[in-house]
Parts: sequence; structure tokens; C-alpha cells
Amino acid sequence: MARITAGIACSHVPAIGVAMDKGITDEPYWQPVFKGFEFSRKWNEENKPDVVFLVYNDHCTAFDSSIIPTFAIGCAAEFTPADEGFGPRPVPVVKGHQKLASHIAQSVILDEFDLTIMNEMEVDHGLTVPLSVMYGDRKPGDDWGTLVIPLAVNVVQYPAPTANRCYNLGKAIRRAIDSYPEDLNVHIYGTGGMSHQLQSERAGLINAEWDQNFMDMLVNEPDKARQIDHIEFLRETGSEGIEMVMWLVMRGALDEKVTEVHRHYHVPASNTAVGHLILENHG
Amino acid sequence: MARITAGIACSHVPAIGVAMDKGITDEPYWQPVFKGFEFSRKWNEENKPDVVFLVYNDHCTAFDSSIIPTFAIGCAAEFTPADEGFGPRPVPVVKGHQKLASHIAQSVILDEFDLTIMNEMEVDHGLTVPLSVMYGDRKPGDDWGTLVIPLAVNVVQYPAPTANRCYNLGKAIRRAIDSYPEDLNVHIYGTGGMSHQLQSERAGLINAEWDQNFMDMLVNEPDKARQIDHIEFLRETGSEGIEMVMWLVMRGALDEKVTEVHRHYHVPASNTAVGHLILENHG
Amino acid sequence: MTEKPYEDIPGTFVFDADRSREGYWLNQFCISLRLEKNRQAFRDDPEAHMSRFAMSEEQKQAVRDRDWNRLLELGGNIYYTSKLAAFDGIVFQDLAAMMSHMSRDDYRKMMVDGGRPIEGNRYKSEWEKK
Amino acid sequence: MTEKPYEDIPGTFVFDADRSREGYWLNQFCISLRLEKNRQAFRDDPEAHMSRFAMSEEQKQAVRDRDWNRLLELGGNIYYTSKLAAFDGIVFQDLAAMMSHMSRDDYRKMMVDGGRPIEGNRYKSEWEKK
Ligand SMILES: [Fe+3]
Ligand SMILES: [Fe+3]
Repeated sequence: MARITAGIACSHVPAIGVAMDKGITDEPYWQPVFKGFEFSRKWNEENKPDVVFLVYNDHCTAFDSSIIPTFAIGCAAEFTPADEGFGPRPVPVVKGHQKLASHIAQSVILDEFDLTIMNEMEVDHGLTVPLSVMYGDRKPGDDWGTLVIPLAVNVVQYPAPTANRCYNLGKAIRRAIDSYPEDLNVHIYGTGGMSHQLQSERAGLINAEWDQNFMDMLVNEPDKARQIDHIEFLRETGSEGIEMVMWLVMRGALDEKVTEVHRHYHVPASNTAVGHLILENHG
Repeated sequence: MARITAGIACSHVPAIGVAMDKGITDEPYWQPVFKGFEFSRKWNEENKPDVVFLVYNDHCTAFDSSIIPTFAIGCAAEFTPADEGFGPRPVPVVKGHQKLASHIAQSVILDEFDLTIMNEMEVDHGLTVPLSVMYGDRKPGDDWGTLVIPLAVNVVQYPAPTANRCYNLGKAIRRAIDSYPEDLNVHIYGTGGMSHQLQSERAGLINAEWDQNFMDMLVNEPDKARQIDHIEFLRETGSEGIEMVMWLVMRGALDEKVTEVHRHYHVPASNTAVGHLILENHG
Repeated sequence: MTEKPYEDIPGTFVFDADRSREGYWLNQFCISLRLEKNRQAFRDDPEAHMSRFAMSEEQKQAVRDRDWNRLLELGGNIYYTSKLAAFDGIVFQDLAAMMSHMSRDDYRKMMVDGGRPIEGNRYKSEWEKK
Repeated sequence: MTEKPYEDIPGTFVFDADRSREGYWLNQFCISLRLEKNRQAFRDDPEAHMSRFAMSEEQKQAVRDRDWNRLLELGGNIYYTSKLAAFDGIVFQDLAAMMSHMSRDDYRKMMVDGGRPIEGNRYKSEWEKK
């Protein structure tokens, strides 16, 4: 049977990708950011998944204003890294797992989650940066080393889905994966965050104390974390901190009790607080 | 306050539109179909809504295989009748109610329904035929006589949302409309059905007894109707009978007890059993 | 990989994810005929227009043959394939007659008489007995 | 028509349906710059490229002025307007500095020192007192 063995939370700051693509990760500014990923890459090598279920948001790249899905699952054979305005990132094409993706889509829709199915989709830094964090440098001709099922969540136009809804979607994804007959090791990623505001006069807002509390709560008291409402995210963590609802999807797909095997927190990467967790299921 | 005063169920058989567009509704084949709409047009004239919330499905017109939203709400200023392969229907452009549509979208998403927001969308016979049924002949330069908020439901690729999910979405739409401060008379349409199969060797299947029972149940025992599962729709009412889940959205948005002011049932229109109900809220 | 409780319904293709995946480019080809410029391209050079879509040779042959049930079997969905029928000027009722191997008049009469009955048409086992 | 509990957050535009509606064509213009052919068109003739989108004159002027906060005020969303900034070769951190009326170095230093603090930045009332 397929099983989810671990959940990974990870900011997806574009500048992290740029630092890797330019090979400047040893510079004093970036060194502490990447230091915290060393364990993760080693751990990932030792716990290789067959499939990554990757929850992220599109940043007005694949989706323009004409269509805004709350949850969009990628069921295509592959997903091309998008040009976000300065050429596509020099990283491999992302390969999907079509059968598992369709199985999850079907199961979750019958479980009364109203997904949008994407049979063609480009992917932006929201998806490729967390893969770069966990898999290290990969060039366009390379293989990422895993198959990926993308789930794009609307966090750009208010309202995003609630934290509670995201958490429950995670539970439904778990049920779907648990019922897939093939033996597959699946990791689930919740990406985005942590506190950051990219816009207007409050740009640069960081709330480190809130971020650390959130990580504690997410790990040990998810039933509390899923009650955080939109206004708290917006006020306390900046207008783009709302991305953290995506961490709840990941957490919902894990066991009630998990082991935190790694935590990394650093301010800043560009405008953003970088947060990162690796959680193992006991199952 | 805005309020939903009535629900209308109506098949949206393309041939009904064609018969109107060609002016052949008096022919013996069509006469009994349109006879049953005479009351409806009179009633509609006397109970004019400001806005119609119209639940329908797209028949691979606005959405191709690349993207399949379970629920897509139209928030655009207007919706153009689409070319479905033989030129667009000669009917007016459909005007939206952007503010109410956005209000409903926001309210329903916060209520944990995972809508896709459409800011540009063409509409096919699924939407325009029920308007033609209720509003009679209208030419491209005319006004439909109402604003329309379209909700497109996936019933083409299995699985459609469950009847239960559709019913509960209706309830959420009701809460959203009830909380809109402007005085507006809103009708809600559930379209599609009734029993029909358009494909393969079982094409032409009709199950009149089931259809009549379904109408009884929908009106008086909606809690039973919402438990009908997909396999029953598919087996008993044909592969395209699954469209009837959309009637549940309409029913969910009405009071628990409603008055059935009109019923019309006729076989056939082309390949399909035509069913039509007008239900009034007591509220 | 998923149970399919609907596989025992006779004479019916339920368009699920497996079919959708198989029929993807066939259906994208069919929906292209929604627009007049593509209808013109297909009229002018059927093979050239078909070659814009990554269909299998079997799917292309079924298009050439206008083998309506075969198109469904190869992952086509009726709302897509009916756009190819519309291109040929075939109305939906006549398409339904062809798919169910009936003459136009017999099919039309069956519908006017109340449609294909549900009795005997719920399960594949009922058809096999015939 | 809907209550907006987030309207009391200072220096922040929450991109809701009202803003999205107002900024629709501005944002569609900005996202067009995602593709090189449109960047080239905008480089070659800014007015001609802008005229392909039904922006208001105010929105066009804010584009000409690169008035980044005004663009947000007129319904722009940062993920869209940042594509205009990318077109100009402005990196995101420098854009953030401009929007918050800080020099590049001051903004960068603020971030390295832990970012803009939450204390005093939760409510508009806190800013008005300053
Ligand atoms: Fe992000
Ligand atoms: Fe239909």
C-alpha cells in the first residue's frame, strides 16, 4: 500500500532559487540559510520518497486573473518550470505520477472536496524552490529524483481556503493515499511562508515569535493551529504570511503525533522569514 | 436583504434551444414540450427576479480537457454565448451581477466550499436553454430581463460532486445570499437531466418512473434525495442523468418546505426526458 | 487502481480519469472543431489538422472511419466526439442511433414511444443473456 | 457589501474581490510581461502594448510613473506588479524598499536586523499616533 512517511514544511522564497541558480549560496548573506538545509538533503537522500505530494501556490504565473481555483491538483505527465518574467529557472522538468494523482483526485472529490483537475500546468518557484532545497542543484537535463503531484492553493485573492479546510483536505489526501494499492513511499510538502509582507508600506514585516509558536503548535497541537483565522495571519504575519495555510494541508495528512526530526528558522531571505520542518510519521 | 424566493429545475436539452431558434416550436413533435413552459413564462413574468443564480454544466465548451473545476462561479460582467460547433445561439449576451457573485464566492469559500472563480467565461446551451425556457424568444440585441450568476458544475468527468455535496453547497449559497444587504429578488435554477444517455449502445435510455420519483423526493424529502449515489444515477438514469446532482444545489438553497407551483414532464426531446419544476419558498 | 462499480453497466463508457488520460489528445482535437478557423483547417487538410494533436494512430483511424463507439472506447467523451459529428452535419439524435446500431427512424420511433426502457438495461449480465 | 475585518491593518492592501475587479486589466497587463514576446512588445511601444488591455487612464499613468503603491491602490496585486518591476530589472527586495519609502540600504539593513517589527504595526491606529 502507498503510505505517507513524512511531511516537510518549507518556505519557497524565489531568492533561494536565484541564489542556487547563481551559485552564490556560500556568500555570508546566504550561508546561514543553506546551512539549515544540509541536514535535510542528507535526510532526504536516506529517506527517498517515490512520490512527493507538493502543496504550493502559484504566484500569478500559471493562473492569471481569468481563473482562480481554490485547490488545483496537477494530473499531467509533466510540468514545465515557467517563465516568471526573467526566463524559466534552469531546473529539470517536473514529472508527475498520473495514476496516483487521478486516484487522489477521485477519492478526495467523492470525499466532498471540490478540486479543480489540471491536465496541463506550468509550475513556478512555489513548487521548484522546495524541490531545490531538498534535492540540491539539478540542471535542466537532470532528473529531480522523485515524481511529484502538485496541488496549487489560492492564497493570492482573498479569501484563501481556511486553515481548518486545508487541514481537513490533508486528512482526505491521507485517506486517498492509504487506499492506493501500490507500494509507494510518499512525502507531503507544505510550502510558503513564514511571516512576510511583500507589498506597500508595511513591506518587510517579520514576526519571529509568532512563527516559532506556529511551528510548535503545528507539530504538537494541530487542532489549535487549524483554528487560526485569516485576519490573524494577515495582521500578525503580513499579507503574504497567509501562505502558511498550506502547511496545514501537510500536517493534516500526517499522524496525530509526529516526530520533529529537523527545524530551521532564519531571517531574512530577501523579504521573508525562512521556516523549515521535517516531520516523521510513526505509522 | 437579498432573498431567494423560488427555485426552478429545468432540463437544458440543446434541441429545445434549436427548436426555438428555428421557430418550429408549434410542430407536433415540439408542441407538448413547449406547452408545459407556458405557465412558467407567465409565472416568471409575474415573479420577476432581479438575479438568477443559474447552476448548469459546461459541455466541453468553455472548459476543455486541460482544466476541470468541480464548481466554477462566474464573476465576470458578462458571459458570451459560445460557438458549440455550429455557430453561437442567436440569443443575448448574459449580464452578470459582479458584486453579488463576488460576495457569494467569498462567503461560500469561507464556508469551506472550494470554488473556482471565473472572471472570463463563455456559456453554452446548459445555461442559455433554461433562460430561453423561462424568458421566451430573445434576439442577440435584446436584454435577457435578468442578471445571471452562473455556477458551472463538473458532471462530464467522473466523479461529479456528490448529491449531498451539491445540496450542502445550496445551503451555503442560501446563507451567502441571505447576508447580502441589498434588496434583491433571487431565483435559483438547477438545470440538466432528467434521465438520458447520449453515448454508445445504451443511448436513448429513459427511466420515467425514476424521474417522477426523483421529482417527488426532491420536493418533499430532499434529505432522501441527497443520499442518491453516483452509481444509481449512472445505472438508473443513463450516463448523462448524473446532471441531476445540479438540481440538488437548487433544492439546498430553498426552505425545508416548499410549494410546488408547477411540474412538467415529457419524453422525448431529442434523446432526453424533459423535466421541469417551479418551487416557491414560503419565507 | 481504483474500484469501478460502474463497469457492470451495459453499453456505457463512464468517462473517468483513466479514460480521460487515454483520450486526452483525441478530445482536445475534437474540441478544436468548436472554432470555425479549426473547422476550416480540418476541412482543408484533415491529416494536417489531426497531426497538431498527439493522438495515437488508432485514434486517428477511428476519426477517419467516424467509428463513433470506437472513439469512445479509445477515451473519447461524447461531448467532444459530438463536435466531430456536428462538423459532419450529424444531429445528436442521429449520432445516438448510429452508436446504438439502429436506423434513424427506428431510433426516433423508440424515443417517441418513451425511450429505451430501463428494464433489461441495468446490468451487463442482462445483455449477455440475450 | 461585505464586512472587511482586515481594513484596519496599516500599510497593507488586502487583494479581495473588489480590488481584483478594479485591477483586472491592470493585472492582466502586468502578467502579459511574463512572456518574452510581450516584454518585447512593451519595450518597442509601451503605449501600444498597454492599449491592448482595458485599463483606466489612472492605471496607465501609474504604470508610466512606476508608482508602485498607486498601482496597488488601483487594484494591482503585488505578484502582478512585480512582473512590471522585473521588466525594469528591479529585484523584489528593492521594490519592497521603494514601496515602504526606504533607501535600498536602510531596507536591507532592517531585514538583516530581523525585519520590520510587528510591534506598532498591527493597527492603523498605531500608525496614526506616530
Ligand atoms: Fe509564495
Ligand atoms: Fe447537459
